[in-house]
Amino acid sequence: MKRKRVSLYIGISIIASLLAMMLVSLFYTPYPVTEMNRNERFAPPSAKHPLGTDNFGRDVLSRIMKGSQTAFLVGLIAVSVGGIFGVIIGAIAGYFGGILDEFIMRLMDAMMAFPGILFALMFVSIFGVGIRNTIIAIGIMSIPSFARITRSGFIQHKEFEYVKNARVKGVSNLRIMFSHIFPNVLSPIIVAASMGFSSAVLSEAALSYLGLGIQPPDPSWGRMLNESQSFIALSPWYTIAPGIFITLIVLGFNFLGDGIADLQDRQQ
Amino acid sequence: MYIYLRKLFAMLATVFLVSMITFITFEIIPGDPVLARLGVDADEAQIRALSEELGLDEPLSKRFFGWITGLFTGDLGQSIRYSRPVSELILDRLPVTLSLALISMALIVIIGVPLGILSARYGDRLPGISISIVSQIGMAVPSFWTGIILMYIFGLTLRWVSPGGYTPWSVDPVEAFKSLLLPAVAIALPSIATVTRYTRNTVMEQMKNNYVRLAFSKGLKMNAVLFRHVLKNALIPVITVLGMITANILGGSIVIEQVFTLPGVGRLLINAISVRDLPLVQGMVLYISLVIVVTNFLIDIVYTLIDPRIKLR
Amino acid sequence: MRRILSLLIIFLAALSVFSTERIVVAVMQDPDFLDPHRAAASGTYEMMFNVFEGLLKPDSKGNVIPAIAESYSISPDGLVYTFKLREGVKFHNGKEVTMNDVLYSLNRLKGSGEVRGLSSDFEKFVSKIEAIGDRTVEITLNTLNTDFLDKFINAIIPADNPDHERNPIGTGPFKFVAYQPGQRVVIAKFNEYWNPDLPLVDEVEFRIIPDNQAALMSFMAGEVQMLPRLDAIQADILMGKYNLISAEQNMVQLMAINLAREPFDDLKVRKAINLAIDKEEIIEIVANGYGTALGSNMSPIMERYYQEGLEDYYKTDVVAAKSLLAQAGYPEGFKTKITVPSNYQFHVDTAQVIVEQLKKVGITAEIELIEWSIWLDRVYTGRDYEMTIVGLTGKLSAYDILKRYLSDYPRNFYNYFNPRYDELVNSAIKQTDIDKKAALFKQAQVLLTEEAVAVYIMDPNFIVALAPNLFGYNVYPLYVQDMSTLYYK
Amino acid sequence: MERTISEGTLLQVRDLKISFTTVKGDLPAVRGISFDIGRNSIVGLVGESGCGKSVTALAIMRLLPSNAQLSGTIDFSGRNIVAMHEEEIRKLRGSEISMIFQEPLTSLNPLWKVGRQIDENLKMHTKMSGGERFRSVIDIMRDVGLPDPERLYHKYPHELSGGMRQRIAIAIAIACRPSLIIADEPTTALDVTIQAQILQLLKDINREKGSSIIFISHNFGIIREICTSVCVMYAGHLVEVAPTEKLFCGPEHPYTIGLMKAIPKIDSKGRELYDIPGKVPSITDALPGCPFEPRCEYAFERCKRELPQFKALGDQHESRCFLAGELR
Repeated sequence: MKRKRVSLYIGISIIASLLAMMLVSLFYTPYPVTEMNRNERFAPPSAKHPLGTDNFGRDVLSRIMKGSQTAFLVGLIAVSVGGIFGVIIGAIAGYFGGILDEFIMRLMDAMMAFPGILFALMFVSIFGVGIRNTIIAIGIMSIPSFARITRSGFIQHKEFEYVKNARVKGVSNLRIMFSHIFPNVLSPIIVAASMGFSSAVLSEAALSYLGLGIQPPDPSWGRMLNESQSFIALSPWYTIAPGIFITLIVLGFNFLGDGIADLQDRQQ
Repeated sequence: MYIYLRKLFAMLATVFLVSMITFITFEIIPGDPVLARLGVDADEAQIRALSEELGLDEPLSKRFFGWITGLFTGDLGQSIRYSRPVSELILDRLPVTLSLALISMALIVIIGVPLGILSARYGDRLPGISISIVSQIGMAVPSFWTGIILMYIFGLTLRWVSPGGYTPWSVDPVEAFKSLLLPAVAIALPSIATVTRYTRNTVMEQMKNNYVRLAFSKGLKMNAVLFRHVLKNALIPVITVLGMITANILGGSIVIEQVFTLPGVGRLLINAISVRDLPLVQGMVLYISLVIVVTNFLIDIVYTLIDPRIKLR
Repeated sequence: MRRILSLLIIFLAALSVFSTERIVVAVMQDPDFLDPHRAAASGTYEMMFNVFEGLLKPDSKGNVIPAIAESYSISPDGLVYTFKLREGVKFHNGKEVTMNDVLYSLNRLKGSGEVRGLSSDFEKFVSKIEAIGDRTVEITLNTLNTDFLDKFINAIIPADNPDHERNPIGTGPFKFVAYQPGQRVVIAKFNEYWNPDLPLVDEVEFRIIPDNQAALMSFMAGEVQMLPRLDAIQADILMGKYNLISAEQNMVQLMAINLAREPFDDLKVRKAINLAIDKEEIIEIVANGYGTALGSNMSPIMERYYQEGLEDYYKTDVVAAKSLLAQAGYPEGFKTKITVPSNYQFHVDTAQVIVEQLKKVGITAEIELIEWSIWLDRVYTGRDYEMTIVGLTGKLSAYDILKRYLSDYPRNFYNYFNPRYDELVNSAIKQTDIDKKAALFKQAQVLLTEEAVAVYIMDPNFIVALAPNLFGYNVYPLYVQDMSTLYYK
Repeated sequence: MERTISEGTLLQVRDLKISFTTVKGDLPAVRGISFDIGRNSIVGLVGESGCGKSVTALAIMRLLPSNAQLSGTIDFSGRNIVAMHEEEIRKLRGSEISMIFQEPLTSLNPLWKVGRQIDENLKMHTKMSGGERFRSVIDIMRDVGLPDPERLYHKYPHELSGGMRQRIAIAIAIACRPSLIIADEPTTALDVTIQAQILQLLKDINREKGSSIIFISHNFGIIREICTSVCVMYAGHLVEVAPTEKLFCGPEHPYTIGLMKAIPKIDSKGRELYDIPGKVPSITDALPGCPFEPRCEYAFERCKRELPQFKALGDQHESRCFLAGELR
């Protein structure tokens, strides 16, 4: 029993601290995020610069703080877009089955097969460049994974007694799907959500390579990780910092998700 | 038998759908393949010669159906960027991506599932907690970061594997496996963690069922109950995740091929997109959609094999 | 008996592996064409320079020296070029180079009948190509073009080769062995090369590694023995342990300003921008000091045609810049956008430094990253941009470098139309006297600087890292890796 | 009250206490019960749900969850099950003692053929070869009244009716000829006609195979139908033990009397149904005296303070009440 709450507490503490850092960064960062300093390039972590400086002499800590805004933005919006549509589509496919399920699943296969980068390029060329559209594109790209997981959960659960009883009592399909089956399928969806979160943050990095993500000099953890790669031998801390924070935020949401799922299981 | 026919038709429909979307996308996104190939220093005469040769000014529908008809004869057309048959380019690099995908999938199943069962069995005790924490971290670490670190440790410092060197299977299988192992681990790590968590959740759920108590009442040991009875029941949701993970592996290999300079399809795809090489992208999207559609089809089959209650619809 | 024989073969093969001296070179991109007349990308010439030769070929000083041709002469009026073919020059397929091959190659460039040529310069300037006997060829131009001599480095290829793309044959020190797209181009020693004492190694593999971090790791692990175009920051890592050679690479990195767009049509605004930008800071931060500041669209490595002193024409001066902006009607500065191709991190970093520098004079510049193909489409062809950063690779002929600003040049994406400039450059190309020609090109450069057509930033130095036991590397003033003089010691 | 072990007794439970340690403290599910199971007898364990009858059954099989605490002795042909190592009791499960559960649908593994689930028992505890086991499974299936066993062997649980599934469960239980079968409400989930067939089947098994059966139920009608003697449980205590007919004709403990009155009779049409006042105490209530005291008509001062001991009323009829034998 104790362990279940532990992962919840770890999750909450990590996310809370990162959220606090992000909120602080909205109006204060130790140094201006884009301020360069010629003679302090690649400075190792020190009291002045707790996480050292990058190849422009910019303070890495300030950029990490500012970057957390993008991480939360990209992660949460992408996962909610992908999650909401994915779960609805998956639920419909799994619950009703038949031709509808077949059609939806084929559509999902097509979306999965279509290279994400190509989709993002197309989406952005139609709806205009900008971080907002890129995030929505990333969200849409994660719909198939949510849909597939929800569908498999619904297929399994719709055979159970409690669903048959609800049907016999004349409960509407919608209520059965979302107030009866959905809570039971929540824990795999939460796992998918935390997986979706981490791939969203990383796709922003890949897309920023194509000029679609956050535009420099504004920082994003994905882009910092990308750019710091070539300085790994010279200033390893510049690579480690974004890597750790990406891991932390995903870890935080994983534990949070795990905790919620277990809490939810225990109530049954 | 009718079911299989319908499934086959559905699969072809998906592949057709994806190919059409790809064609339309290339109409929408700006960028001219001729200039993309020749670059800023191109001489006007050379640009003209290449444009005429490629015949890019034909209408979209004509080119699309030309491509489809070519499909039936196995001719995927000529790559704009490399002036070579697309099929030759893909087949040349398929072994890398396929073996990478297979090795990482094997790692995921061989390590992920048992770990999941163990962490379900020792749920609240130390081994259970430590496995789930490690799997959490595994899932969170960005795969290309693990790639770089693995490359750094095993490539440069320990010299077990030569970074950037890839020997094809035909030349030296052992060497080929060695050069594919590290990237496969980098791709597999996050998915191992996912499978571990999934297996743990579903196994714990299944343990609550009455047939488990019946199994114990027959005098079976814990392991026998776990592996002979519970595992099979817990596999269904896990297999769904494996289906999804195939897509991640294909996606993941794009990044990892870059970090480990492996001549796989992933890197070729990124390159082809940036130089607007439609025939090559088309060929690769075809290959990727076939892999995904076939994997999902296999998963549906495996569902019916495992659970007699589920009929192939 | 058969078993012993096969063992013997394996043994011999193994032995040869030890004795063959191989060099693996890391390159960034695939060649665009192996067919020399169709290849345009500088990355291709860098490799295939070792496989093909023209009547002439460039030397490491930037001059052109006889190759397939033994000697050449230019008529007093500069219109007729006469070449005398060298005896016993062989193609890689063992056949001797004949007059028929020379004519085939030159006509392929000029175009004959309704088949268009593959070189617009040959099409535009060459009126007649005539063989005199089987050892001399005469090429007549229709108008005077004193830089045309450099055009004769174009490859001479066998007339009877059915597929120049899949099976390229030339006369260079190395012969083509294999090309695996996205992986490697392999060339091997050509034993019957007309210059017997070259090349010095048996085989060269150009391995395609786009990711510079992965390339560095392969180099440090000994997988790769030569790393051209090293990233300036990575140079520090290798310093001391490997021998590094750096030099100007005749590339002009510039920030183009769209002269057809408000407010950049106003000279004062362009001058203010030039005054705001501190090139030394960019060189130090972005190129880690490996860069030479420029004043105009010419790199100092082109000694004869380079106009000195222009790099200090706009000494960084924030106060002067602000007053100029005020005079131009922008006392508070203005907002603008710098469009940069996303796959050139070097230019992206430069843009980030420039954004900070422009802030000091009140200009808030926003960076807009776009994908390379979109950049080529929208900026380079469509000229839909405000400011953009790009690097133009160097050419042997000054005319080829400066012709980009001519009013009638199809890709003049600066939108710079100045009859005075056209007159200077077009008359220079007609000038047979080298000194006069140089003077005219120099005046053209001064004009570009005075009119602040763009911000000419630097010639980012070319750095090559060589394995400790690899020697004999020559730096060329253009995008070329001459592998024939390299040897292990 | 000490009981000597006569050779006729298969299982002797002495002062069995079961409690569960939870976050909210220790919950006493069974508060010290003692009873005997005679060889090839069918003993009923009856009481309202929550009285601890199923927990007792699981205790005998040592299948309680890890947070359960056991004390007292369960003597099974000379060996104390409570003190046995896991390995020891595991060998007994399925061979000497087996169990039938209530839910036929979910108690069989949905992904295994029913035949193979019976076969697993034989595989575990016998040295039979594959062929022998197959023939033996077919025989057992025929013994439990399943039609066309050869075909049925390869069917999956969801392809069988409730009744047939319970017959499979019974086949599994009797596969190794156990000396004791614990049936935890085996017929509750079945309709009446099938219920009668299953009860008849269990009686035949008891008679022909000689296995004793502990039959757990809350339905007195079934208990009367099948059991040779009955133990009535209330709130973790045993309150009355008696041969079946004696219990139904002359119940001695107030709780049993109340239960008997509550059973609707055919001729009681129109009359209001009797219901025992109050409600079953929760597992966390401390019960110093007689657990039934709060709901007992005859309760008096002493009942509150002191837990009455069993009083023998002759012919193996005992009741745990101060007024035992004087009530009617």
